[in-house]
Amino acid sequence: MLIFELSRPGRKNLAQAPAAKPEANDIPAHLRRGDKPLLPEVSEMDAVRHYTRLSQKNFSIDTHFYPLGSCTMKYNPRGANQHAMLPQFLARHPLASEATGQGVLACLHELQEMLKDVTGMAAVSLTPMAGAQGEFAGVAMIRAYHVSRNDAARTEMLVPDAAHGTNPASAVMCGYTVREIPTDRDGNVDLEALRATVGPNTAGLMLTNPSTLGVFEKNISEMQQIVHQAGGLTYYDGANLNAILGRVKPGDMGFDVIHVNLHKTFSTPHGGGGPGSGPVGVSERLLPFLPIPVVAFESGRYRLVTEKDLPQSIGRLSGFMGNIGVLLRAYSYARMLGAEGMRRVADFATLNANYLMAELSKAGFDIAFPQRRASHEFIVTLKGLKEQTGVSAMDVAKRLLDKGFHAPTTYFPMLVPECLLIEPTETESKQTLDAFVAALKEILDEAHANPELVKTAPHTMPVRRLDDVKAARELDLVWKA
Amino acid sequence: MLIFELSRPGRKNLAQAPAAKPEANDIPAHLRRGDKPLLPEVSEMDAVRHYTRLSQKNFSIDTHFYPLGSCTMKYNPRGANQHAMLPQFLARHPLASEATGQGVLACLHELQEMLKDVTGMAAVSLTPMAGAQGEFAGVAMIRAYHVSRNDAARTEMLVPDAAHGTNPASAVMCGYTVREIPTDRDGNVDLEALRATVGPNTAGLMLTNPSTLGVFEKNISEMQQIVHQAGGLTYYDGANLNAILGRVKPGDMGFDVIHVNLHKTFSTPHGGGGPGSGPVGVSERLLPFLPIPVVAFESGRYRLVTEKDLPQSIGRLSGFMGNIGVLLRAYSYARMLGAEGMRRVADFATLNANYLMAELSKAGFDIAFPQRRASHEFIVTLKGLKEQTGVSAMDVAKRLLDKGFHAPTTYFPMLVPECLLIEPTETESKQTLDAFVAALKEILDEAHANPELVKTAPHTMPVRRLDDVKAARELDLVWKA
Amino acid sequence: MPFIPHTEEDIQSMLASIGAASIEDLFDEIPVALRADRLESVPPALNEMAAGRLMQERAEQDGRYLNFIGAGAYEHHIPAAVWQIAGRGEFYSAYTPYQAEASQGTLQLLYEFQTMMASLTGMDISNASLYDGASGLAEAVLMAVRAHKSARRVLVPAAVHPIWRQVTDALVKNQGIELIPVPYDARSGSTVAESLKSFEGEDFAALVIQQPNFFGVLEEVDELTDWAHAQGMLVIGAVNPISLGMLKAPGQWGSKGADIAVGEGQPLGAPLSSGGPYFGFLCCKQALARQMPGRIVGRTVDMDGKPGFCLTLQAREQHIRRAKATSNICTNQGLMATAATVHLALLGQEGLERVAAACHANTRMLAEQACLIAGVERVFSNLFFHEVVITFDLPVADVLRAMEAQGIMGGLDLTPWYPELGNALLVCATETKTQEDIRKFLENLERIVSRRSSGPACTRLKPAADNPFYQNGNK
Amino acid sequence: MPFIPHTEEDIQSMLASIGAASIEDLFDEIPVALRADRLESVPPALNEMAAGRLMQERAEQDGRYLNFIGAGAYEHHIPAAVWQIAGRGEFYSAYTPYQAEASQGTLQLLYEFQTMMASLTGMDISNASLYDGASGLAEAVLMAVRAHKSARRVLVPAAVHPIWRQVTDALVKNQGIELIPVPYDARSGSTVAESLKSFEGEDFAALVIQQPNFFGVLEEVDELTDWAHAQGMLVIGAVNPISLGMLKAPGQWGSKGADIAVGEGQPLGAPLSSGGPYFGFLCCKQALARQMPGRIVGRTVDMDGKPGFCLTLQAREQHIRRAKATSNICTNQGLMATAATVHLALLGQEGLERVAAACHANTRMLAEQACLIAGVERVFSNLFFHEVVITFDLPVADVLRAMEAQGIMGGLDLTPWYPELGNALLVCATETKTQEDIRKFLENLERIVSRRSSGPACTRLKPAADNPFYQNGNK
Repeated sequence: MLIFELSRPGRKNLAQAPAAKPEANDIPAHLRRGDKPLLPEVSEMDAVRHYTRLSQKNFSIDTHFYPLGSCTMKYNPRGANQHAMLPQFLARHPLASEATGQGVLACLHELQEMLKDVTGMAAVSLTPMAGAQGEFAGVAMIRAYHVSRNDAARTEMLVPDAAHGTNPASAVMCGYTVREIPTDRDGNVDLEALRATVGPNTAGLMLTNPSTLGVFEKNISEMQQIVHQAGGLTYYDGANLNAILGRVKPGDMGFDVIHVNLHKTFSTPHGGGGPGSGPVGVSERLLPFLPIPVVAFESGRYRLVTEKDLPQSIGRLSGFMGNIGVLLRAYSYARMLGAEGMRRVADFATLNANYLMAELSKAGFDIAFPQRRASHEFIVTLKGLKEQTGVSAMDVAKRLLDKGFHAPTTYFPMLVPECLLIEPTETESKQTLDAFVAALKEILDEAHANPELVKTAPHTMPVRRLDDVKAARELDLVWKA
Repeated sequence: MLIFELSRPGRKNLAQAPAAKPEANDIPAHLRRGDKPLLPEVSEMDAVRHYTRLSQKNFSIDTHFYPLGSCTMKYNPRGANQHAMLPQFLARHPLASEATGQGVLACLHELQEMLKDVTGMAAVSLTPMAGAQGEFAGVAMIRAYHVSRNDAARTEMLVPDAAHGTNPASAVMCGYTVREIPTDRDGNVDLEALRATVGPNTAGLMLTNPSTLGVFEKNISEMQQIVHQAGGLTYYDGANLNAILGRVKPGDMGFDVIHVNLHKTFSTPHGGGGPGSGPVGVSERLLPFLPIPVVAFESGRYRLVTEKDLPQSIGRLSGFMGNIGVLLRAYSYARMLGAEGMRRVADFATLNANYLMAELSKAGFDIAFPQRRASHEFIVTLKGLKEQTGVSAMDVAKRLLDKGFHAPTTYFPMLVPECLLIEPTETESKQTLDAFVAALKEILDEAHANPELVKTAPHTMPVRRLDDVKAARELDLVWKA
Repeated sequence: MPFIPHTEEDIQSMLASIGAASIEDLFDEIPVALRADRLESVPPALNEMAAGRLMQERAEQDGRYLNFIGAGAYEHHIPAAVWQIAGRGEFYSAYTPYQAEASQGTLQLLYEFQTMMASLTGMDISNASLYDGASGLAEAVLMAVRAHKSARRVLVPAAVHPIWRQVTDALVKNQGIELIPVPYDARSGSTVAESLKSFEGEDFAALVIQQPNFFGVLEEVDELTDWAHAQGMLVIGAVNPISLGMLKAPGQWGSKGADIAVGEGQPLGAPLSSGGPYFGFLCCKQALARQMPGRIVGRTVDMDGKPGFCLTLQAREQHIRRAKATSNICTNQGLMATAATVHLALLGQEGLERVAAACHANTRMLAEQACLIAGVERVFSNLFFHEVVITFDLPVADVLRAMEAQGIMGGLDLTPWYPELGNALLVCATETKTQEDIRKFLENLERIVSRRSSGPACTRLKPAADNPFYQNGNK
Repeated sequence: MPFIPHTEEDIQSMLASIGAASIEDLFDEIPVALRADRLESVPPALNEMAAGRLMQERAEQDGRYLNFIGAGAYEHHIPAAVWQIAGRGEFYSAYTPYQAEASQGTLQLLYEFQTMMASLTGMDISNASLYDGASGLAEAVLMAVRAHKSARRVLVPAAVHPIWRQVTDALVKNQGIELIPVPYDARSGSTVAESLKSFEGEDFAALVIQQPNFFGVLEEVDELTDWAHAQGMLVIGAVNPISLGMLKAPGQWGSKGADIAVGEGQPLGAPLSSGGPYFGFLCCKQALARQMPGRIVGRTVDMDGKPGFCLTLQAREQHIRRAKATSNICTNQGLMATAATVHLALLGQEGLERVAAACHANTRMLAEQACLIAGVERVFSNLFFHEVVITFDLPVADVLRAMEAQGIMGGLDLTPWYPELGNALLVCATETKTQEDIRKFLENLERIVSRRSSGPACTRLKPAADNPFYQNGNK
């Protein structure tokens, strides 16, 4: 039932409304609203009951193992949530004076410093509101750099074919033409192809590492050298930073710019699809182009660096300073981890992924790159199963829901047919991983014994499999009474 | 799965532990713990996941219509919860100076004043921690009153047979012998029987009004006069105050003492069985015996009235001052209702009960007292259904769970066979009541068409019907590895 | 180990299964030269208690002020239920609802969100939220340029929020899109038809209309919309959702209505929180559906024909369409949209109307009373809604500093943004302000202005004793 | 109407169904003379926003202090997850789990609670909580009297929490039960065997032993327990659950163990909150199961043999047994028990041990350092745990007032409760106190004592510069 179906004309929830409705007799009729908006007229209890019950229809980290590859669905500490929601933090207006924001700015500045350290970069701006905006900022800085040197010929951005879709999309947002670089058999970027593509038109290379294939790029140093030698800059997509946190610093590899997804590696909540946060770190040469504002610490005071200080900045990306509440959660999480805890993140994310890969391999699943170490994630391909039984990766994913597990990422990266990209994260226990292997094994057996059961899964969710073709063809995006 | 089954030796959740375990070398071995307590060794995430999932196995007001008679399961405003959990309120030590508690004491004092008004009594003490403790306090004051007058012969407490079980139990806790008074056909206390029982041994009468039969005692004034004339005092059980809030003041009827269940009428959360709060109000003659502490307002300051001020007090009932957090929620709720809102509580609780009674009667259910108005609740008897189909009140209750409704109170009051005591409360909408009637009607049809279906209900809960005889016979109260 | 459940025994048996001797071995594909030594700027771990104490101290350092700043972020009452629900683990810790069957909670809620936002703005459809209002305007501009096909220039009045204009420029300029400013009328503060005349006949993709504009001034939206449509441009309406409880919805502007409505969703349940997270909303006419960026939820049916919800039109999105996507946007602001949906459900029609009316009445009262202070005047003559610009004969920064010392955030100093206005202060009193709060603001303003003004000694035109405003109790 | 959903149309159609002309008619069975006019002390309604602002102002008025008071209620770190979970509607707004099948969440949780509490106290079984520790002691006394059958007197040392003794007396005296005090040893502060000698041979139902006692002093629990058992009494152990991370559990006291363990559960997840809600716990040996008051959850099976949980032994309870019930108790403190269960699951064995050790170390450090201040001494010679009594040559109330002015709640003044101790202050530093906090306490104490002391001018025996405590960083 929709909230609108609970609504009744004339029902009022007056505990949530101002006591009176003063006349606005100064505003002429032609500027005033004529109709009533379709907002539900329900009691407070009915709203609370409706949304509480809706919430129970979700899988989430707090209720289920959620091994969605490339998403780093680790535990979001409740303490970080509480700390970021302290009343004074919530009440502060973004345009209030800096003098009254020294507490929050201190947190942000320290977060900048910590991110500089883990990324190995010279400076960090926290302002991008999500990974994709971080990518945009990174590419825009690359562009601004070339423009500042009057190097107008560089119109191409190189992007490996295994990259997240955001990479080429962000490059296009910055006015670049995208050149795809293929992947070799071992799951690395094809170095020869890269050499063949790079040239005087190359603005830069966007590289995800560990790659979306779940492996560490073996030739990463060579790659960035090839691009740098051609006059391009190198972009490090830090979406998979969880795999190497504290163990490898992208700045040490010579990259010019990186973005970090705080909602992945720094465990801020995904919230059903956001808010995220995608700070960018840069090498010295890109520093003048950082998006603003940035927090500076001078003479014992924190202040915001703006266009006055950074006249070459690519500018502002948000109304104020990005998703501060997310940054505060990441800060709290970073402080609770500490330096040792950060290294352990990479250690145990990697241990869990490699263990799960080993166990699934033993259980009869085909690993896409069995000759490689898993990073924090790895790929299973169900091509063989599909051929034998007709059961697809999507079917297996849906059947997992019945077994009480969220599905891994399906059909991404597109390079591997019938694939499941599995990322367990460091916060899951061996027991949970073992239970997950057992469930997948059961499904494997079901696929052979009773493929229909798997193909028609899920069977225990609030709805059965949904018709998404119909959804796209016969668009129904808003409810009509 | 139990939390202990998730536990593994050596697993630590160090974000929640002090950084070190200092040696306590001053404490000798014979006073120290030798064994390890059986506490789970789980990660923070596993604990959060376990208890989040457990929570989803509960029905609650926030998820379901919960018409449990005599329990007043109305909406617990989330605002009241937030207000009571303001950090300063939570952080204050109960033995901190009164000077640093003027804010909280102001709330409590105003709550006392509001309760005096709605009960019509001369003074109120907020200290009892639940309804039963309020009853104890009331009866103890009656006893202290007689003792103070050297009236030692009064050893009997009169309690109608329809009373809550707490009434006789509380009387016994105060050293009284209980004399039961029967109920007449109309659901009123039998006045003749009362006259016949009352006498020089009578310490008092404990009366619930509206009674547990869901009706207003017609002869309430006469009853208290009869008892008063015999030298006894009269106790008003305010558990059902929701039915008359702002419409009738027990003090106006001449009662000497009343307790109020804030977790019912003032909508503080039931919390799966508490905490409650059971303030007592008294007439002038019982004032010297009030349980302490009480909040006084003198010369612009709030202070706690203690044994020094009230040397005849029945004493302290809790370690400090009762369930302050519950009192703050009740205070916030009372302020959000205001005087008009309080009257509306009684109006709409009564409207809902009478409407539901009328609709169920039309749907073919037997109403226990069809000739009477319902108060805020009423009784359906399924004696006829049981005789015709073998389906009992318990079966119908369990089947309601399958239909998405919590069951009404069953088999209470014991005077009515196969009864359901139904209390919808004022916060439910007509739509919800209509859906509930439809569900009960469906069950009625099922009882005739397929009685087995109803007798073996529930079918959709996390467990099927539980064996409570086995539970009591083969006690399993703690888990053993 | 905080947040890591592994026991020593687990580690050993896991390594054995992998066939590795140590965790270190698992990193053996990483070139040795690249391995990092240590983290130098990351302090040792704090437990939750110590981290909490630290954050508490930071928060207390910042304190709480009586706030009269608006300028794109507004202090409103947020019902307690909003975050008690949005903070539930099932909403808070879920991902984007890729597995629709296991995400019906979030999906249905977002469908309800889309319905509410489309209806509020008077448009046909809505997406499931963007990052914020400023970047949302950029997405609207990109969308208009895609839809318009020929033009790559967009008219943006100077009275549109200056930061929004900066953000939009930063996000669209790399695609060769130009924002052309339209001056505001110095007397009225609005964007008048005469200023637009000079653009007639040129090729523009769209006209942006912010209502009320950054100054709180009401634009003649019907006239502007019809003008733009007559010129073959699309109309992008940038609106404050609270204002839509009282003001005409963009879908009703002019004879055809705006084509795209965009705005900052913060006033619907998001705390001020120093600037985020907020969310942007974006609604449009049906014809533009496939040009919309961001997540969109659709209603469909399952195998049994039972209604259900799923993400739809994913073919527009970057994870499918890569370089050809409508936007690079991936993450939306799901949790904020969740809060907004619960917020709007709790307010309802009546609640929203009353909030809008109360905000306006408060700001109006503040403006009227402030103008009774000698030396204080309104800057613009036009009608305003919910926010107003006042001026006085003193540097605004000095006035604000003096107010701050009294616990008041007095408004936004417009000097850096609109130096031509002189000492201009943008001020706003939402429904959260009591009469007592407004009185406190006014008393401080009067005290400060009278003490420092270089003009004649301040005399309140209506002295407090005669002014009924000063006699009413707290409302 | 706040919290009432009825529309005018609903009301009319409902009245029509009932056959009443108005809501007023539904009250026609109430004698007219009894109907109330109006509520005079209830002010008009505030909306949530206004009520919230009012409560916020009240809370801020009370402020926050650095707290060193214990005395039965202790400030501990409560993990954020505890109340984020306990505050979930499914726990928060559920009733007592009468319909077991629809309440497995609460029931299983309470079964886990019982298991944890029984194990912590070393007893066989536990109930599902009582109101608080003080009233819990009364229930334990009643239980012991029921179990003992002949005696109606109970020995209660004077070193047991004085308020607990008052509460117990108030709750049991009407049943003719007498509490007989046992003096404490003035030097050691403990209840010594010699004091008990005089009671030998008399008929007592039980001996209450609080460990540590109200002064923080450790009792010789083995000796006391064996003595009581030898006299045919039951032993009631009153314990602080945090202490059981380090101290011997009542079930292990002496050769047979205590018979009943009772205590204040507040340290397990309940905020101080001016005194409540807290919860009492009550555990006992198996043999006393049917004498236990309060709710008890048992594990059983359903129709299919699947394990499940339900309330059990309800035949003891008032709603079945009425006048013959073991207690009138009905409501327990379910939500607080919920919080405690989550709290203990998050702490685990290791966490609880560390908290106990840290509390003790902090209080020990405070006591040792305080005694280096001239004029400050410990009152008792015996070992203490987690709380300590100190004395000085100044009225305690004056010292506390001076500390309060510096933002410190310095401890509990024992003068009203134990005047024989002179200027005695009961003080406690839990794991929440940093070295910096303790230093702040000590510096203030030194300043106050040295300024006001009538003795010789205060000289710190070890001046700050030489004292390593003053050189360590914040721990």
